[in-house]
Amino acid sequence: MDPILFLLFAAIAVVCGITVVVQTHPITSALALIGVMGSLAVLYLLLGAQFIAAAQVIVYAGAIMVLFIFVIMLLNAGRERKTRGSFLARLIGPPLLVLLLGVVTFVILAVVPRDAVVKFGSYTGGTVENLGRAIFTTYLWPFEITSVLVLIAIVGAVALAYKELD
Amino acid sequence: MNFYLLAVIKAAVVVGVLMITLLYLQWVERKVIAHIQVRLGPYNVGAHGLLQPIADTLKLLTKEDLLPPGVNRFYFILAPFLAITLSLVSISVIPFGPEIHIGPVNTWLQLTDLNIGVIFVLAISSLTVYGIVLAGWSSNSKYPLLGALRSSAQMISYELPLGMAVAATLLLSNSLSLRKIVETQSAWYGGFFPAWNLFRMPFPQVFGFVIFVIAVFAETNRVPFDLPEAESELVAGFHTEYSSMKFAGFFMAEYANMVTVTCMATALYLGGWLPLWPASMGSNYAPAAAFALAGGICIYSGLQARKRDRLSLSVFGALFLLVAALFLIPVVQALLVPLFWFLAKTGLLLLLFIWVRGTLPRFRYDQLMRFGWSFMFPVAVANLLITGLLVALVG
Amino acid sequence: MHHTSFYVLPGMQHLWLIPALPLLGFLINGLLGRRLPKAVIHSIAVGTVALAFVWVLKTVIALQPLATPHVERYFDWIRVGDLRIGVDLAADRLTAVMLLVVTGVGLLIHIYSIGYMAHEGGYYRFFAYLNLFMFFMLTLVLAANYLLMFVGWEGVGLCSYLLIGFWFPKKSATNAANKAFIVNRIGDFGFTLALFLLYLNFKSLDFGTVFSGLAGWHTDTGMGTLTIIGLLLLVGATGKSAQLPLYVWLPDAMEGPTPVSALIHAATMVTAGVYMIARSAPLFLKAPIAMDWVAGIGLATAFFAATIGMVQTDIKRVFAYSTVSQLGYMFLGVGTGAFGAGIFHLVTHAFFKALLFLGAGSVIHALSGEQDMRRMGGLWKKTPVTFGVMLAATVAIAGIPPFSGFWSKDEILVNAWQRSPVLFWIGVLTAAMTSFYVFRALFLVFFGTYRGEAHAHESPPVMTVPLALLAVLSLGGGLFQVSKWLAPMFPEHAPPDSPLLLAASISAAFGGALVAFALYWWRPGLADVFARRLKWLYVAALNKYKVDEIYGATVVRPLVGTSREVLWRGIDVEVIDGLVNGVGRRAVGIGSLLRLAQSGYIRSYAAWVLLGAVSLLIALGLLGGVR
Amino acid sequence: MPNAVPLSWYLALSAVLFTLGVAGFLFRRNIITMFMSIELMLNAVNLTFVAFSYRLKQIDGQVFTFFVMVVAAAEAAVGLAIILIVFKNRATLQVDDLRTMKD
Repeated sequence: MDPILFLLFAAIAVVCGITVVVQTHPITSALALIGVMGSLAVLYLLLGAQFIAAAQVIVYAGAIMVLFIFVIMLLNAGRERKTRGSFLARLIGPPLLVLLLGVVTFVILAVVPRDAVVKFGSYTGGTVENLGRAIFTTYLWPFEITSVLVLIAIVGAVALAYKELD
Repeated sequence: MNFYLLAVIKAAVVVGVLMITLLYLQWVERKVIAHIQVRLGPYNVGAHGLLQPIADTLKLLTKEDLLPPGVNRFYFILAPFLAITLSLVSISVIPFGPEIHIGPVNTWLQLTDLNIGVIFVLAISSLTVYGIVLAGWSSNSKYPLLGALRSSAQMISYELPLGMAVAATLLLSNSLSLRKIVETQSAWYGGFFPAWNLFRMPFPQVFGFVIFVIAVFAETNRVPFDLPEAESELVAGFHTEYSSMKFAGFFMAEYANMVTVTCMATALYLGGWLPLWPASMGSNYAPAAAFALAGGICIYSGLQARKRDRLSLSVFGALFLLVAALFLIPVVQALLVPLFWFLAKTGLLLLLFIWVRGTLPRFRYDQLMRFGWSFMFPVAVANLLITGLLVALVG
Repeated sequence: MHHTSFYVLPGMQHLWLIPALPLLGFLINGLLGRRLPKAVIHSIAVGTVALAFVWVLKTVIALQPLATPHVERYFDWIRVGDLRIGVDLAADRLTAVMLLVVTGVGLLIHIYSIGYMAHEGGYYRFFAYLNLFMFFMLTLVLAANYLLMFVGWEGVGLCSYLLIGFWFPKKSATNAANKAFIVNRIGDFGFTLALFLLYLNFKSLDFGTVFSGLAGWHTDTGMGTLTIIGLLLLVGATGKSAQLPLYVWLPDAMEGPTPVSALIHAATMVTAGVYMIARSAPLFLKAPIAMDWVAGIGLATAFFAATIGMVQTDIKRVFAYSTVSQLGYMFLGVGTGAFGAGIFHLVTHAFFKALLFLGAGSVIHALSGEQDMRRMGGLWKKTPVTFGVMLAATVAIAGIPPFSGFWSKDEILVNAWQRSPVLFWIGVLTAAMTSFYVFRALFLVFFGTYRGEAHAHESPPVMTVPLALLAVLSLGGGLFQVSKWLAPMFPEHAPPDSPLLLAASISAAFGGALVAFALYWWRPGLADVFARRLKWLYVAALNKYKVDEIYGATVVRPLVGTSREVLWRGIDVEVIDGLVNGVGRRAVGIGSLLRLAQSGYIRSYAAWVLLGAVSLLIALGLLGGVR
Repeated sequence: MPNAVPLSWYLALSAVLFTLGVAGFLFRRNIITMFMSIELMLNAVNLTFVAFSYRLKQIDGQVFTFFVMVVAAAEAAVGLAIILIVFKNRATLQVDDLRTMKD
């Protein structure tokens, strides 16, 4: 059962990911990205991270991507023009990407032990209780500081938006 | 009995019931509003227009499914499906009743119980905005676009107070699984008063409940928050360009959302399937009594109704009495009483929705936003803080 | 590492509070003072010092009899290799004496300043500096190792600089401040070298460790090393305590407000050198040559400064040279192994010299800024209280029995006699001169006819009350048996006080007083006669033997010259600027090349980043960690 | 078919997604799409975090994912606001048009 689920959603994720990259229309990319996020959420469930899965949907799909779509709709962003800038990116981009993927895969294969397998349900530590405990004890300071960061982001966004308005 | 088979059966039952409910919810709404406005409402298609919904459905099915020029075909078609799917998904974690035993089978009256059920529902409801946004955007027409922007803004704004209110109940019930949340409300104060989260010590969630209800009114784009489809200014909002079955899709989605949120409210605040007073005080006979009463009323009003209604009303009366009798059978009682309570509570909430629609005028958009941000949100936060404080101190 | 954490000894006394309190005052006044009303400012400043004083009393009482040092380790300050410098405070009998003097006299002077500075600008600045000084001085005294002591040492130097230049609009004030600072730096250089040597030889700077380590030092080489260390410490001490040849900054330091002169340049800071030598007594006892140098320099300074003091006309300068001379006395004491006596004299001197300065301040205040004694006179009617306290201070410093100065000075002299009669007789002569110039000042200021025109008036009680208290201390200070109390710490060879010596010192005191009486009261004309007869000597002394000019010619000008010609014109302009400009030019050249890479396309930059990331990955993944 | 998935598959998946994200950033010309590519990379990294948290049976990885989400949210808010302004001033979303620093 596990491999089927994994392969299914991994396939969805990869296909959507490719769509994000190849599609020239922002909306399509955005929706494809939502697809990636959704399938990742399922994978998180398989990895026993229920809360993160839910948070993935709420935060990424429910909030961040909504923002993106808002902006796309607001600016009515159409298909992108074919501009011929950045010769360099097109020159060294592809080989580098291949190299990147190759190296990382190699490292993964080299480092991760063969016997390391993921079995659905064999680890269910990702409960809200555990996560909450970790966040409010071990990671209390980072958490608080993050709240400050978010506040700053809010203020910054509002300030910029005001300027955008008038 | 096979797990999958059981699951399939349960799913089939739930979806079937839900679909019928959706159909007849519209009928009920039309009737109730009609009577609020001193009209008869649907009357001619079947007795008291009971077949009206089916007629409507057939009409929508047979209408031409036209695709306006210049729309973004893919998303235009995707949108309604997205909407209805998302609105149906979250019903799967709603607990309709306790564990029941039919012969060898022991099962819960619930499709599945996630230990993050509440968050799951919130997550899904945070996605419902996409259906609307896509519909509005892909229609490539200004009213839908405005309607979509409005409704999504509105949904996002009201999701915060919603989440806050829900969080407060979680503090009381100390779990995210809807089933457990209901079970934690099963106590009785003084042996007779229900310990639902609505009345739960140390801090009864009265405010939370009110906030929740108002917020879901906005979430479901219902009156008085139905600006997205404010016909006076936006024609029909995001689904202006839609027709036939796709339009029906949005329609169903809206009602499905209503059902879902009322079920949520029931489970979170009104003790789900738990009775209003303990079984020791004969709450098991409440359904029988209720149906008997309804049957009595029907027959009585049938007796001095006009000729045409005389028959139908008394037939209904008879049916109700039959159901009442059914509820007196111990086995059936054991199975259906919790279900009765759940549906009764949900039904009352749905009636509230309809009643409000028949009563209140529509907000202006800025009023809506100001209300959401500068009243609902602070109150919800305060409610959450007080609850947390009291739970920490007392609990 | 028990002492890495703030751990509590049995009977923790929280010594850290003592310096911490004035620091608090400094922070409050320094940060907020500009906005605070004067009342708040001085109540904070005085309050913190008063609390510190109370805490000192409590601690000293609690630690009775304080036979062994009470050390409190708070946390590690420096920890490099085997070098460990902790922020450790220690209290023993010597510290207790110093603490009482510093906080006690400091408190009185703080109170006095309220009146004295009432009409000055920068009120909060003044009190902030004073508090800061108290903090550093107490750190210096309480430190349990040489480096922490050095911190206080430098800190008080800084505060002295700030306060001398308190009226910075006056050029002379800033010059004096710079002079004090620079001269002190020379001394500190010696101190620093001493610290290095100490660490090299003892692998630690803790007093305890160093002194216990001394036990193993008998060999001549060891003696040599110790002598060098002692001499270097002495250099530091001469700087801080204004001894020959580095005394020149102290007279100029009188540019600062009078309370500063009293607190820093009479009672406390300048005695730091004496304290430091007494603190290092075990080391000096093993380095007799260094001891002799201490005694010699002390005596020379005492005599030399006294001669200058006899002819000065600026009242504050008189007392400044008197301070130098008295400090010389203390050096003589500690140099002759009479550490107890030296500290004893330090204490009494703190009393009467602070009193002298404050009294002088009161006079100056009364005459609204007049400092020249030739333009004073007959003030005893106008300012009776001031006159009374000045009289008390005078008899105390002049060594008239039974007042405080007599006892401490007598002890030092007796010990000097032990070492050699020569020291003794010079000391007696100095004592006579001391008595002479203080009485001269007294007569010039308070008797005869008033020669100025400013309208004199008595100072407010906020100034006179501290004066009165100090007067009591100056008169009765001899009752404190300081040297007896310190006896357990130092191998005190309490010598028999022979009547001859007693008579000598007493007669010296009265002799000086009589001469002054004769020259400035009985026959005022005589002074000028003497001055004309011994013109060369008089002029030389009046011009302070032109020491400043000599230093200027021999040290300062060459230094400035070389700096300007070689360092500035040569190295700075040619080499450094050349280098900098060269680098700049190169940068421009390289930049013009790099500019080609700046296409302005974000995605190109991203590509570069990717290139870097991938190469890094390859480096890490293939060459590095994996397998 | 074994009823378990090698951990390396998850990591490989995240590697693929990450590479896709980089590719998107390199080859797309629309600021918003590039921004979304960044989000894609973040998600890929999150996957590795969660996978390792599974492997080590420790919650910390998920905590990091949580933080990454928060930061991503903040970043999206500000970034999109900036994009709005850029569009307001330049009336374009094409990155290649935005090179005033160069000329």
